[in-house]
Amino acid sequence: MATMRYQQAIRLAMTEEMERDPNVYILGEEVGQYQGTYRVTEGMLQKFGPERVVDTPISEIGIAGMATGSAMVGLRPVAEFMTWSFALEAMDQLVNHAAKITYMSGGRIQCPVVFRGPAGVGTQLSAQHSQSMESWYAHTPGFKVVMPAFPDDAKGLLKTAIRENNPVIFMEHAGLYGVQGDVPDDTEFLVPFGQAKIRREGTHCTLVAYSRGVHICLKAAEALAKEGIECEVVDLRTLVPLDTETILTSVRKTHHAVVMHEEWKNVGFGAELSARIHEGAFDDLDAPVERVGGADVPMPYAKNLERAAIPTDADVIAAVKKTLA
Amino acid sequence: MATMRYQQAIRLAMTEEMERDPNVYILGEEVGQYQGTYRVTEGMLQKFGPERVVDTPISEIGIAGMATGSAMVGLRPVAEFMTWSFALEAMDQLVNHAAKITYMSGGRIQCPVVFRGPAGVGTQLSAQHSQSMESWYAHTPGFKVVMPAFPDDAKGLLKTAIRENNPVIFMEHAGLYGVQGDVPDDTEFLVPFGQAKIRREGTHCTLVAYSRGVHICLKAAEALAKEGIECEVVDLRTLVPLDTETILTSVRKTHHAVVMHEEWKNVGFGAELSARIHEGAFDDLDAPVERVGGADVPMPYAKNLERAAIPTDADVIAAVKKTLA
Amino acid sequence: MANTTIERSTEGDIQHSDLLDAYRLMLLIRRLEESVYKAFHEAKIGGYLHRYDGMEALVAGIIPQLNFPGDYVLSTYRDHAHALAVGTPAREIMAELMGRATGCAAGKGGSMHLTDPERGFLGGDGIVGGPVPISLGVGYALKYRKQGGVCVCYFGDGAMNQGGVHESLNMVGLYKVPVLYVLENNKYAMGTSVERSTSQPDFVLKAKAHGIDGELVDGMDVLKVREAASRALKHIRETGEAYFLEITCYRYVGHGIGDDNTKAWKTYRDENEVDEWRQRDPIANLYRYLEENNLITREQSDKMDEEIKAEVAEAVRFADESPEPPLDSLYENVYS
Amino acid sequence: MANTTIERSTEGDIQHSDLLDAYRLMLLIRRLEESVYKAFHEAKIGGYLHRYDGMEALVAGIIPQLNFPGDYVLSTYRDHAHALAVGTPAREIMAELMGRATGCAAGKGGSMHLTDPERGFLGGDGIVGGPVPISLGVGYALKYRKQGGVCVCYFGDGAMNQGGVHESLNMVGLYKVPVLYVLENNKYAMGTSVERSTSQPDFVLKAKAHGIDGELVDGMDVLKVREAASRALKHIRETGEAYFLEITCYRYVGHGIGDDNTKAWKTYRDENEVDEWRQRDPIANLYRYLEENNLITREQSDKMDEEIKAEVAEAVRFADESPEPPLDSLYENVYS
Ligand SMILES: Cc1ncc(C[n+]2csc(CCOP(=O)(O)OP(=O)(O)O)c2C)c(N)n1
Ligand SMILES: Cc1ncc(C[n+]2csc(CCOP(=O)(O)OP(=O)(O)O)c2C)c(N)n1
Ligand SMILES: [Mg+2]
Ligand SMILES: [Mg+2]
Repeated sequence: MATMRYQQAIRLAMTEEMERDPNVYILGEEVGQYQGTYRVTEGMLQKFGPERVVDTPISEIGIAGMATGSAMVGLRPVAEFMTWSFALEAMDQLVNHAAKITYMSGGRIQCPVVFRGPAGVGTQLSAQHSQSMESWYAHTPGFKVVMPAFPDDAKGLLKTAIRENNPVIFMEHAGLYGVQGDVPDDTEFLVPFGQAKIRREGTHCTLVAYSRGVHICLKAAEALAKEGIECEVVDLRTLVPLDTETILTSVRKTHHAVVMHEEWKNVGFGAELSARIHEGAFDDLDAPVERVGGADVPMPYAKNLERAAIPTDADVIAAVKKTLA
Repeated sequence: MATMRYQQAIRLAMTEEMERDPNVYILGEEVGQYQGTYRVTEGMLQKFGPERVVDTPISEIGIAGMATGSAMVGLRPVAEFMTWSFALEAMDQLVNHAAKITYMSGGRIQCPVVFRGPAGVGTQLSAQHSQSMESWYAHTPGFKVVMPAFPDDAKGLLKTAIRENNPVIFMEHAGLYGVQGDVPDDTEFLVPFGQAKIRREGTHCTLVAYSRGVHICLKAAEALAKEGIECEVVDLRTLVPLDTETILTSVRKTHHAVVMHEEWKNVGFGAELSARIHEGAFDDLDAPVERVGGADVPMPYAKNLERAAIPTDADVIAAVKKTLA
Repeated sequence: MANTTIERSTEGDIQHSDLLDAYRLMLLIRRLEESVYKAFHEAKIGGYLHRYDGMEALVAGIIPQLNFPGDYVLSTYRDHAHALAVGTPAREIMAELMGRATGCAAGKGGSMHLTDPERGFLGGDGIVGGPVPISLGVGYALKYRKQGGVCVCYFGDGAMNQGGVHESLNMVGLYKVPVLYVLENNKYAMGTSVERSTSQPDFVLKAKAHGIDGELVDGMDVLKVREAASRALKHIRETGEAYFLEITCYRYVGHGIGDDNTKAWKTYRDENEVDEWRQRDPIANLYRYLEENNLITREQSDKMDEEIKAEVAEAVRFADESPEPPLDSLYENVYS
Repeated sequence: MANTTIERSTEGDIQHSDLLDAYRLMLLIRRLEESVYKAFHEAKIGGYLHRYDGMEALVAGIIPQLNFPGDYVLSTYRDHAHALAVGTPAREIMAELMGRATGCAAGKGGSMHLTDPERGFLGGDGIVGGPVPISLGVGYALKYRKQGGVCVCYFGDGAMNQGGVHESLNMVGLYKVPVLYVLENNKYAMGTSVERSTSQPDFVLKAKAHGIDGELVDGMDVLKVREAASRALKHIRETGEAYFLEITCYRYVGHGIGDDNTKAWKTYRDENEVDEWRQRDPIANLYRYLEENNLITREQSDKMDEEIKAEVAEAVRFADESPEPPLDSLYENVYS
């Protein structure tokens, strides 16, 4: 066990997997010589050389195609998008190629590729750089979608992702890169997909979140606990596959639920969570599921507006109180 | 009033608006000389000439950028995607440019552009050509999203779209192009956005749908009526803005709801509908909202598999019976 | 167009048997497409369908020179010929087109997604330009593995206007990966002629702008294609660097089954144009050459044709008798 | 690079006042960027921030030749200079950078999205390559309206590897629309040199492959830029056809505020390289020329500099004192 940052845990996962399996390589803009835009890949070019740590031009379609094509013939690429906003350029290669090739080939071609990089909001990057769109990827059959909240999960889930024989959307949060945590040294430490984790037990209300949302919910839960309201915080870890059972089990206990994320609220992943909870625990619910999400606006630049657009612990607290009222 | 096909109604809307406003022009692959892949633009090149009916190369980014850029300086382009699947190529221009320019400029630049074309499933076009992704667009603030089910709406909504000062995602259904209906001749016939239409009244269950889903729900409703189950069918017409009030009013009457669409069920638009109905009419519901959607798989080619992947009236009937049980 | 076509060489290293094989393959492609057309109109096949009639030399002059396993082929939705050329049995192709469990993609892919990875065929692709970014990855893997091998990537003249193609060509040039590009310049993308879709129609220059060398080849003459490809492949295998062949050809039929009649044609081409190109038919061309060189007689050719027709008929029978995919396979293969 | 730079002409139609204006504009750009840097480190500005230091001639040699209203400018996220050049007051720029209601985008855009449509500036763009597809549309609108006008579209060397740029250049060539492309070749895209990002570094050839003529220009000399742009604009206005200027220059500072220190630089460039380019500073260059020709004295220049510094200081004060956008504006402007 070692204490390290979320960002270092990601690097460690890639490093261990590259040492284990010569088919694993990484590619992306500024991942090599520049040492990574967010320093996630720092030192890796020096360690593994330019064939396994490939600096690319600013060509997201090329990056996605290179990763997908090399995965189709047996390599295990880990492609970094400098931020997930730029993956919009590559949507055809991602959705119409990577996600579908296995199905279209009747199962004859595998596509073991990981697309990773930072997403998220919160540092005045304004509209074109502040968004995550996990709901888009979760909507698309063929992808597995992973969004870790803590360093240990970042490591264990990324290692699982790299060993997966399917395309994985691995969304990090730039705002979590500095978060510290204990991370197992074990090179076989793998966190399975499809298993949510209860981050805090509680009896009054279930909070469902992922990525930075988990931290926001934990903060809200602590504040609420001071008022005697005990929230159970479910960290999904993977959106696809989704651990509906853990969510429903919790809701059947608490009879109330708030689902929360930073992406736009309208038609966001929270809608799916809300629908599933109602479908699976309707009779157990004392009130409708509350959704907390980002304001449905392109992200504004001004600090005060940005702050108002991003959901906070205060929003979660208000939602909990509303559902318990 | 004239009887015409959905596809002709779309052509009529464009023709009338081009006659009315010299700033309106159309562009896209094969819209001119070839007379339109689905013949939607037949005869328009001959009528309006090559500056207003622009054949483009197979360059979706270029098409989206051309439309967006010309709209930013006052033209009113109607850009056709040969099918919405190919819009995946242009996602950056659509989402990070067209949808956001007004906000990013603090309201100083308008972007009156319509993106239209066929979407939908059902004729063995297999995985890369059978999808619609309306939930992606509805998730993205800045877009209005329109999906007509009948010829009169196709005309009236498209005319409204062309006069809109915002980017409009106008999704047609290739499977509806041949549907006949009465269409007002009036060149000022405009169908407003954000007003759902009750296509059939009923008291036992509310069916919420759009595009071809409305036809499927009407068929299901007729079959159910024979068993004494009266369904109210709500045709949303526009997904953004969404007429939540009409849906909730109906559900408060029927106490049951089934939401239905052809796109993938997981994290689809039905999740948003389900969430909203539960949020707004929880105490009025006798059972959780049922969702009917496409199978969460890339569309298979084989006829029997494709049939199994697409929701039918039988699926709607089963969902209604389940919610009423 | 600035580039000149290569001259037909005096035999060189092409074996007579290679020529007969190429003849047989081109005939097989033609007959399969004809029978596919028939099957479509008997409602045995659905969806989109794109035939290769007139373009056979682009496949027959190149793919037989590859080594499987080791080399790879990527193509577009117009992919029946490529599958036949790598050795996918006609019956597995026909079964796929008819959506049967015995199809080469288990009935899930259909015409645009024929696949035979064991034979080196990584599939057709329904997205214009789509195979080119993939070819960059396949080429990169070949380079990474250092075990030799070339990826041959086919795409159309219309695809050259896709941004992803340019991104990928630049990267292919940058990383120096072993890909042979075959631009199937059949003059049209659906109803749009090359002149109406590109401002500068010398495609080889476009490749050169991305640091990839190339040349223009006459695709109505399989010997010329074969020779250019042979040199290109040798170059790629020796240097590890990509090469670009713009091969002119012509599609006799409509773009797809949807415009496969002269009424639709008339919006964008003259029937005379089709006839003129048919005069230069690559199969007839090769037949004449073989006959002149006493490598084939009319009887032998007819006999070969009969065999091929029987093979294709048997493929149709096989497909007809094959079962549809089991319904519970709907949810299989979404994930590996 | 195959192209030769143009020779400095003996004055021609450039007025002395134009040169003094260009000098003033370049100085204003430099001073604004310096003060922006300071304000960032005082935490008055957030987000990303990209400075134009060293590249001033690309703006000062071109934009003053445009006519507003009528012409348009599009640029990248490195857009402060472009806004200044069209005439956006420094205070509206500074207020935007500080996220104030008085900013030229009402505080919603920030550094990467300065906008001033009334003055012809259609905005910066945070997406690499993003302005180029937009320029096709703006150019098309100008052609459509038949009222003259040119769109000048700036983009970076790294952007040339974006597919959308190639799609758009081809269409610009095809439709013949009046756009002047200015490729700001400052040698790097973040930490990636041109040599490491493109397999064939003659960008003019890439434009020519899409049927757009162009030339290479030395961007450290505003007179050369001005002259090349003048000819190019004349050509575009006369023929309606696009033109492409690859202008070499150098960014003295880091890519953005994030790597604005020598530690990050060291991963991709040598400090000597920066110093060498600084020797060719476009502002100092022009000063020398003006002095040699008795058009300016040191005192006049110093006085001008003082005025500019005062203007910039006043811009900071204005921004500082301006209110934040009202909270209820959050939901405004999502739709018009
Ligand atoms: C990205 C994308 N846009 C549009 C289409 C529709 N489409 C299919 S084939 C085709 C024409 C392609 O022409 P070309 O590349 O010349 O190949 P050919 O059909 O002539 O073999 C078009 C426009 C598509 N499949 N993908
Ligand atoms: C599509 C896209 N990919 C990546 C980025 C991140 N990014 C911002 S600027 C930049 C470098 C661009 O270099 P260049 O085009 O040469 O312009 P310069 O910064 O040198 O002016 C990168 C990679 C982006 N903004 N958009
Ligand atoms: Mg073609
Ligand atoms: Mg640069």
